[in-house]
Amino acid sequence: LNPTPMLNELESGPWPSFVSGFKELAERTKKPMLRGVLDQLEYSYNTKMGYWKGGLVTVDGYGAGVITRYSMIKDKIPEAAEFHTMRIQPAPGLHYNTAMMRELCDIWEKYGSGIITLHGQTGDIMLQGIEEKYVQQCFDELNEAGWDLGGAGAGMRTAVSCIGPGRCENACYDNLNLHLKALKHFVGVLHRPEWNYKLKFKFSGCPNDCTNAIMRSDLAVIGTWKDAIQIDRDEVTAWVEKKGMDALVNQVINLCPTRAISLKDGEMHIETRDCVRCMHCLNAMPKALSPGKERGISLLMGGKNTLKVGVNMGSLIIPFMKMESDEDVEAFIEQIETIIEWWEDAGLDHERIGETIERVGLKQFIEGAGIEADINMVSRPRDNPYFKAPY
Amino acid sequence: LNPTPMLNELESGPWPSFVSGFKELAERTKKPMLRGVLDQLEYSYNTKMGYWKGGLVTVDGYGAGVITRYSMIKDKIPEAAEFHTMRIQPAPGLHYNTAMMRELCDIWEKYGSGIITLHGQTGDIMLQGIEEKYVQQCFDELNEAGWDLGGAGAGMRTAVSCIGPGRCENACYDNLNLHLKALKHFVGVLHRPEWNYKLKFKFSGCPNDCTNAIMRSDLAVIGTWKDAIQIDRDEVTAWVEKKGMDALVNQVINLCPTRAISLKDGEMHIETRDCVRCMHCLNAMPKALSPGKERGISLLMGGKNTLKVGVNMGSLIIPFMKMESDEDVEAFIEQIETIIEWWEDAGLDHERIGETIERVGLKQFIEGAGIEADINMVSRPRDNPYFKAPY
Amino acid sequence: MSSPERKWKTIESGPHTYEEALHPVVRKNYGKWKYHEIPKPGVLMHVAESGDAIYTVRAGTPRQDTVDMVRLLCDVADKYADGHLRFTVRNNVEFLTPNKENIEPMIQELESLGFPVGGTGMCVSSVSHTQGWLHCDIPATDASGVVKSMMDSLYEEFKDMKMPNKVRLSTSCCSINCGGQADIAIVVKHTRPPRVNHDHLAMVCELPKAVARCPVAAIRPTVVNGKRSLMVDEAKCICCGACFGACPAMEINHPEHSKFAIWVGGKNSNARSKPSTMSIVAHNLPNNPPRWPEVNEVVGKILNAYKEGGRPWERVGEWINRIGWKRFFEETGLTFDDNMIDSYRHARTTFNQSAHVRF
Amino acid sequence: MSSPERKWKTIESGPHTYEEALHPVVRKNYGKWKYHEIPKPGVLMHVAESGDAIYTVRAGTPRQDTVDMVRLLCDVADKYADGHLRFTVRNNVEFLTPNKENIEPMIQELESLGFPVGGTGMCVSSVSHTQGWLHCDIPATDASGVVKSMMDSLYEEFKDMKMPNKVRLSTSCCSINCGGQADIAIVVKHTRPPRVNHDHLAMVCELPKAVARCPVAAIRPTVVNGKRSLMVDEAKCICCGACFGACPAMEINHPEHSKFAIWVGGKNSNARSKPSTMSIVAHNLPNNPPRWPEVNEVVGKILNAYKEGGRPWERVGEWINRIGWKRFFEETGLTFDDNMIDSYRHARTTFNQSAHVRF
Ligand code: SRM
Ligand code: SRM
Ligand code: SRM
Ligand code: SRM
Ligand code: SF4
Ligand code: SF4
Ligand code: SF4
Ligand code: SF4
Ligand code: SF4
Ligand code: SF4
Ligand code: SF4
Ligand code: SF4
Repeated sequence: LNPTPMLNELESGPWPSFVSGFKELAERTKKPMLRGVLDQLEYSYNTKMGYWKGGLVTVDGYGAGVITRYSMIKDKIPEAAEFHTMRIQPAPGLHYNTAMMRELCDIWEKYGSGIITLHGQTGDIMLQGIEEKYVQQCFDELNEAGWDLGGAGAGMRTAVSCIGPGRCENACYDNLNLHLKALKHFVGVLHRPEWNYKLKFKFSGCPNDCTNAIMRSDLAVIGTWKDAIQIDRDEVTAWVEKKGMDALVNQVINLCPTRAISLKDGEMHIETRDCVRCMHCLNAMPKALSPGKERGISLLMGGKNTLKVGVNMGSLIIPFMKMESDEDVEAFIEQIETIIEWWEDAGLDHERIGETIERVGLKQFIEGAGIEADINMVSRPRDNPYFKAPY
Repeated sequence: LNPTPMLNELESGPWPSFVSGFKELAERTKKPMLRGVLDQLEYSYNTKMGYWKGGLVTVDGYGAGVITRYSMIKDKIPEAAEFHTMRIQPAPGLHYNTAMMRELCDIWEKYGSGIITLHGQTGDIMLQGIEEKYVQQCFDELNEAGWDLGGAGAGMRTAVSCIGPGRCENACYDNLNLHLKALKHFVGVLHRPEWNYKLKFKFSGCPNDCTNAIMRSDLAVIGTWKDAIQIDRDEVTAWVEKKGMDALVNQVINLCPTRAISLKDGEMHIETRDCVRCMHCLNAMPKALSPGKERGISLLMGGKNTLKVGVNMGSLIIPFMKMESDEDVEAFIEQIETIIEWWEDAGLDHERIGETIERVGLKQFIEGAGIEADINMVSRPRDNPYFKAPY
Repeated sequence: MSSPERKWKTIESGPHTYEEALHPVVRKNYGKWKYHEIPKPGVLMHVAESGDAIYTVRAGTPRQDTVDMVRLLCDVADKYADGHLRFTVRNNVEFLTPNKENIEPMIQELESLGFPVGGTGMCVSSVSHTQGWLHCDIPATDASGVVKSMMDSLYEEFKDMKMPNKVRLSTSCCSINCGGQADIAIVVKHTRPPRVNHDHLAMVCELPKAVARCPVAAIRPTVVNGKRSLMVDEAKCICCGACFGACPAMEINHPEHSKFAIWVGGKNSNARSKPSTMSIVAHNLPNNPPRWPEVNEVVGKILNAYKEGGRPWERVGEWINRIGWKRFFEETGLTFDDNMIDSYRHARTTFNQSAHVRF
Repeated sequence: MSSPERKWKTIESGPHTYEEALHPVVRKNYGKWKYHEIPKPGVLMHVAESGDAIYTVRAGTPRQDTVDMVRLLCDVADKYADGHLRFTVRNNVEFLTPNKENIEPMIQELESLGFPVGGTGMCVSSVSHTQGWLHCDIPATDASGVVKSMMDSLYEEFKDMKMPNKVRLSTSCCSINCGGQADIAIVVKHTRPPRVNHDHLAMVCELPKAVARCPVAAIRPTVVNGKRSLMVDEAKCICCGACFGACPAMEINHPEHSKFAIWVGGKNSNARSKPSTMSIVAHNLPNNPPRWPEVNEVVGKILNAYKEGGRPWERVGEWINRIGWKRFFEETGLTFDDNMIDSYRHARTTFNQSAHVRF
């Protein structure tokens, strides 16, 4: 290994160091690419500029899933002339058994650098550092082991789910199942992008939104419920006995955003029609309170980050859909198909669906997607008279 | 009088009827114009259309203040062929003595229809119904009696003040005095409009904003204070004794927008640095609480109604200025001059100053007007990185 | 315009001075008030630091007054208020007197003259009033008639103080809305793009001004019968009426297609919540003179629900924010529809960017 | 690209299946969980309706892992977690076990391997991580180095639960912000318009795409040395960097002029307040590898003030909303300046349209 004084600074301190990891891997495997990458990174740290450029590499039949990186300084550092990434879709909920994991590592070490990111922000396992010539073989072996490439480009992207029913008492639908079904359904356009721009799903089991779906997915599928919060009175009493009345008032009642909770004869009372399913009281009293029994999902649309229009949080489009049976799943996928058809027509190149909705109008969008207007879609009715109604 | 069956419907019911008023006046004075106006109004009620068009009438040396109305159906109803309005500036606070008032009525009856609006939304006395040939004479007599025309067109407009120190315990500055001084200062451009568009002042003694300044004036001058709310402890106790602790909690403490009020050992406590001077607690307990002693004004800018950009509420531009001495008044007028100069440069034709600020940018505006940035100007810092700072 | 024999030389005095217009007790205690009470509807008591008290009696007027009416009010002022009177920003008249005994006779006299005493505290006060067919050059309806019809229905609410908080109404005869934001507002809503009257236009229009006035660039120059004129891209036009103010040939008013919309939740005071603009809650109501029963009915529904459900100090908009828009529509019996979803400049900021949902 | 001797026929399977990846106790109680507790930092206990309990031990990773590191984690999983492990959306690794006795030894082993146990409850969890100089084609800084530097400083906060509520951090190596909205975010802020590399552009750029990408129409076609190229209207340009993603010749990255900004108050959960975007509170911080002390210092100031002043359950943005932005700047020692006033599309909606004022 060449000296990397800058990077070495990142080996001190208590947090696990990626630099140490890379170095140890390089020492053991002696892969020149790893040395090259460390050298190029050191060079970036010194010059404060990046030196990768894109290109086009893919596997047979696919149009996306490999992020291509060629070095702009390969004359200086030839070992990392190519440093492509393979995006791999993990299981919903990011669950593994060690057999799967070890197999993945073995294939990856065989063909690639051995650097592995768990996980990319969109949810992919990112296998970072492979040369073009090994991509197909590596993919074939991975695919045979049950793995498939993730998304890139103007198509469906890899999705993320929270752990949901896999461990969480708040899960209002089986998000792992829906994730799997939906992504399998759209697998074609994930591999062969052909839309206006990317489209991301995220599946959160409840409005705590542990996948940050609202902010970073075009289609945020968030569990919710319609009926009253379930209250275990004994556990409420136990909670108050343990934490005190002050805590009940200051940390639960007072923090309900719509003041749906009040004290009636010293008992906590929740006015269901005032509750907006924010989750706070359930979070504060997990043993005593649980979501209602009539569970399902809300669909929020248009989440994305800063580019062009500024950050856009997803907007509530479908307040509620049941998500229990296979038919529910099918109805959901059909609805998404209709939405995408509309977007394919109405959208522009490189326009996220939230941008299209904003440009064209929410009313026009719901008409196009066959969704009924609902007051829950807006925080308030319009404050200007600037519309033409068809009367 | 001709039959007006539609209008007659507006003579029944308990609320005082303008139709009866007009008719009685017409019966007594026999002015044909009144008959004509009733007939034309009846005609409008039948056809559901208006029939006035504008024109240009003014008095010697002025370019505004008379709203000209010619009938579009004068062939049908010749008596109201002309029906101009003279806008007259009342005293700040809309105070009168009966001598002033009677004199005004007498002059008006001599030259005009005798219809008088108290008051127009902008604050004018509107003398409605005069022919062009009497306008100058009528004005001369009114002017001799101490009255002057109000604004119209692209210049300074007539202002409104709440009753302020004339009766109200909440008044934080002498708004009647500032109104008089400011409007006298800008009297030239009120009479001879030459700006991009209209500019309206409104002067409210406190944040209750009884003149609706924030919504309907480009320059909303609203009284406020900097130090702690004055508390008369005995009156607090008396209030609680009379209304009960529930009322204190539910109607005062709980309604403070920033939770600046709490109960400490059963006593009401106001955390001054959390108070945003909303007025609510003072309104609820007028005997016990009063504004602090360090009083002055906030300047909000850009209020206007619906046209083109949609409603725009005024925005806080100058959080605080003292307004006690003549120097304070002068400093204020100077600041307004600077602001107008900026607007004259930066604004477009028919662009209200709030529209200019929005188009050009609040930062650019405050730079131009020599006002320092203050976090109170915004509800939050920007959520996008889209700026170029001069570093 | 000025007649040659003019003798008076104009004094550009601006607003009338106010000193002489103030009641002597006001002058004495100017800026030194301590507190107020509302002893009964229509009556205020303000007490000064000096211990002086001044009583105010407030009464409604039609706003479109006459010299005769004003003289009657002056008579009352002379008799009971030491020759002083004032008007409120909502067109109510006020008489100030230090003499408590004057209150009841004054109330009786005002009422017998037809001026209802009230408009104080938690009442429905007089309506913000505009010009309408009586005087404006661009109205699609009347103002005074709408106001009169509404106040007839709300008479008792004006004279009483049984609302959760003040209720401010306004009305406007075109969507420019000179009447302004209010708790409940009745405003004309155009529903068709303007028809261009090409003959008229040729005579009266400064074309570039009219083009510039359109916020959505829907107006384009064209040539009709060899004359320069304008055309409207009807797909783009948002029926705002801005062009009509610039050019009377952009005829947007229509006896049938100019409708009414009802708006709620406007608030200008800073008390508690920040000031807020109004939201549309009903539209396509007919312009139905002389009594406009359809708009009155909607206003009634809203006021009833608010009176029933509002908590003390909650303005209409604050009540709605607490119970949520969903319940507002349920409790008033009005219907939310997709036209009420904002589509203008800042529409995105009104989207529900959360999973907060009410069922 | 495909080699001719390919034998495997691709199965477009999409996401990997999850059944076999779930711990047996999870499988048994799937969707039937009753409640959870956090017995200590880094440990969760979830109890199912069946009465079964499953314990989770959570540990931090560098995210930019290696096969060796992953194999180590697999060893731990085999030893203590019945051969199962998972990752959180914040790159922490989790081991689930029904055996309470496994917890302490597992913690010890993880810590001794260098993986800090923590990241639960009211802590500072791992940073949302992006690509940076390691892999991305448009970064102005590194990501992994910034994350490592920050987490070194926040190590104790990761392992503890002493914050008012969860604190989510993110970092991004260009202003596109793949890292996302967070309680506190460190994001590159370009400060100069892109320099057009005309030679490069001629070779690589789809010109209309780059032109279309600019949100403020600052890019115009031009001709340079006889070749079609682009030019930037520098007065209009808002340094957003969007064009650079479309065309690598729009060189916006700069070793000195690409700076850092610090953002606060992003929140994605719906708990209590609606989700909210972040606000800028510091900018013009140098891009200073390998340790970025200046950004670390600002983050520290914010966290200290929040830890001190936040009430239970208040996220960073909620804390600020309660105390007000004025006090936020006072208590963190940061300085509000006029660049922080919004000037983008919905700027007006951020103006303080009220007389509510804090002194
Ligand atoms: C790898 C990853 C960051 C990471 O280290 O985790 C990443 C990396 C890039 N992102 Fe991203 N984004 C990644 C998740 C995100 C996310 C978060 C998410 O998906 O949850 C966002 C915010 C949410 C969103 O979709 O807006 C995100 C918003 C963007 C954007 C801005 C899109 C916008 O409309 O605002 C771009 C620019 C673009 O697409 O043109 C972008 C573009 C890119 C590109 C392709 C840069 C470019 O335009 O050439 C980066 C490739 C880097 C590389 O070398 O691999 N990336 N990007 C993430 C994908 C890993 C994965 O597949 O799991
Ligand atoms: C008379 C009056 C209504 C009334 O009956 O009280 C009125 C009447 C007219 N207003 Fe107004 N406005 C009147 C107060 C207002 C107010 C309220 C205020 O000033 O407090 C507003 C809302 C606040 C504001 O300034 O935006 C108002 C907003 C408008 C607008 C919209 C401006 C905008 O930018 O949104 C216009 C249109 C324009 O100026 O082009 C307008 C235009 C008009 C015109 C001149 C119509 C036109 O463009 O030809 C009307 C003349 C009517 C007439 O025949 O006298 N009027 N107008 C009010 C003036 C009386 C007075 O001098 O006291
Ligand atoms: C006389 C008048 C000012 C004037 O110079 O003309 C006035 C006078 C007073 N107002 Fe007002 N307000 C007057 C118009 C307004 C307006 C503007 C309007 O009505 O168009 C507002 C803003 C309305 C809005 O937000 O849209 C207004 C918002 C208030 C408030 C805040 C109410 C709230 O909770 O939002 C108070 C506080 C209160 O009610 O105690 C207030 C309080 C008061 C007090 C109690 C102040 C005082 O201590 O003397 C006065 C007697 C109120 C009463 O009538 O009960 N005044 N007040 C106006 C009477 C109008 C009328 O005839 O009905
Ligand atoms: C494991 C994980 C989901 C996953 O599938 O990976 C998860 C798991 C849980 N989350 Fe979460 N959250 C996870 C990421 C998130 C995220 C997204 C993120 O961190 O980027 C959010 C949204 C953050 C935001 O708003 O920006 C999130 C917002 C919440 C909240 C709401 C917090 C709030 O008050 O705003 C709760 C409620 C609570 O804390 O009791 C919650 C509660 C929980 C509970 C208690 C749910 C349960 O009953 O099991 C889980 C343990 C929490 C803990 O660690 O203390 N989880 N949670 C994620 C762990 C991330 C990590 O390693 O640090
Ligand atoms: S989003 Fe809800 S269901 Fe999913 S892990 Fe978080 S709290 Fe549990
Ligand atoms: S879930 Fe949220 S809105 Fe509903 S009662 Fe609980 S705290 Fe209130
Ligand atoms: S604005 Fe304030 S000072 Fe003026 S009358 Fe209203 S309450 Fe009194
Ligand atoms: S004036 Fe308003 S913000 Fe200040 S303490 Fe009173 S209620 Fe609270
Ligand atoms: S609201 Fe419209 S029609 Fe009515 S007075 Fe104002 S400008 Fe004229
Ligand atoms: S009505 Fe408004 S939108 Fe339509 S053409 Fe006229 S100005 Fe343009
Ligand atoms: S934030 Fe920018 S530089 Fe960093 S990975 Fe995302 S696109 Fe690349
Ligand atoms: S940096 Fe942004 S604003 Fe500047 S030219 Fe490029 S795309 Fe346009």
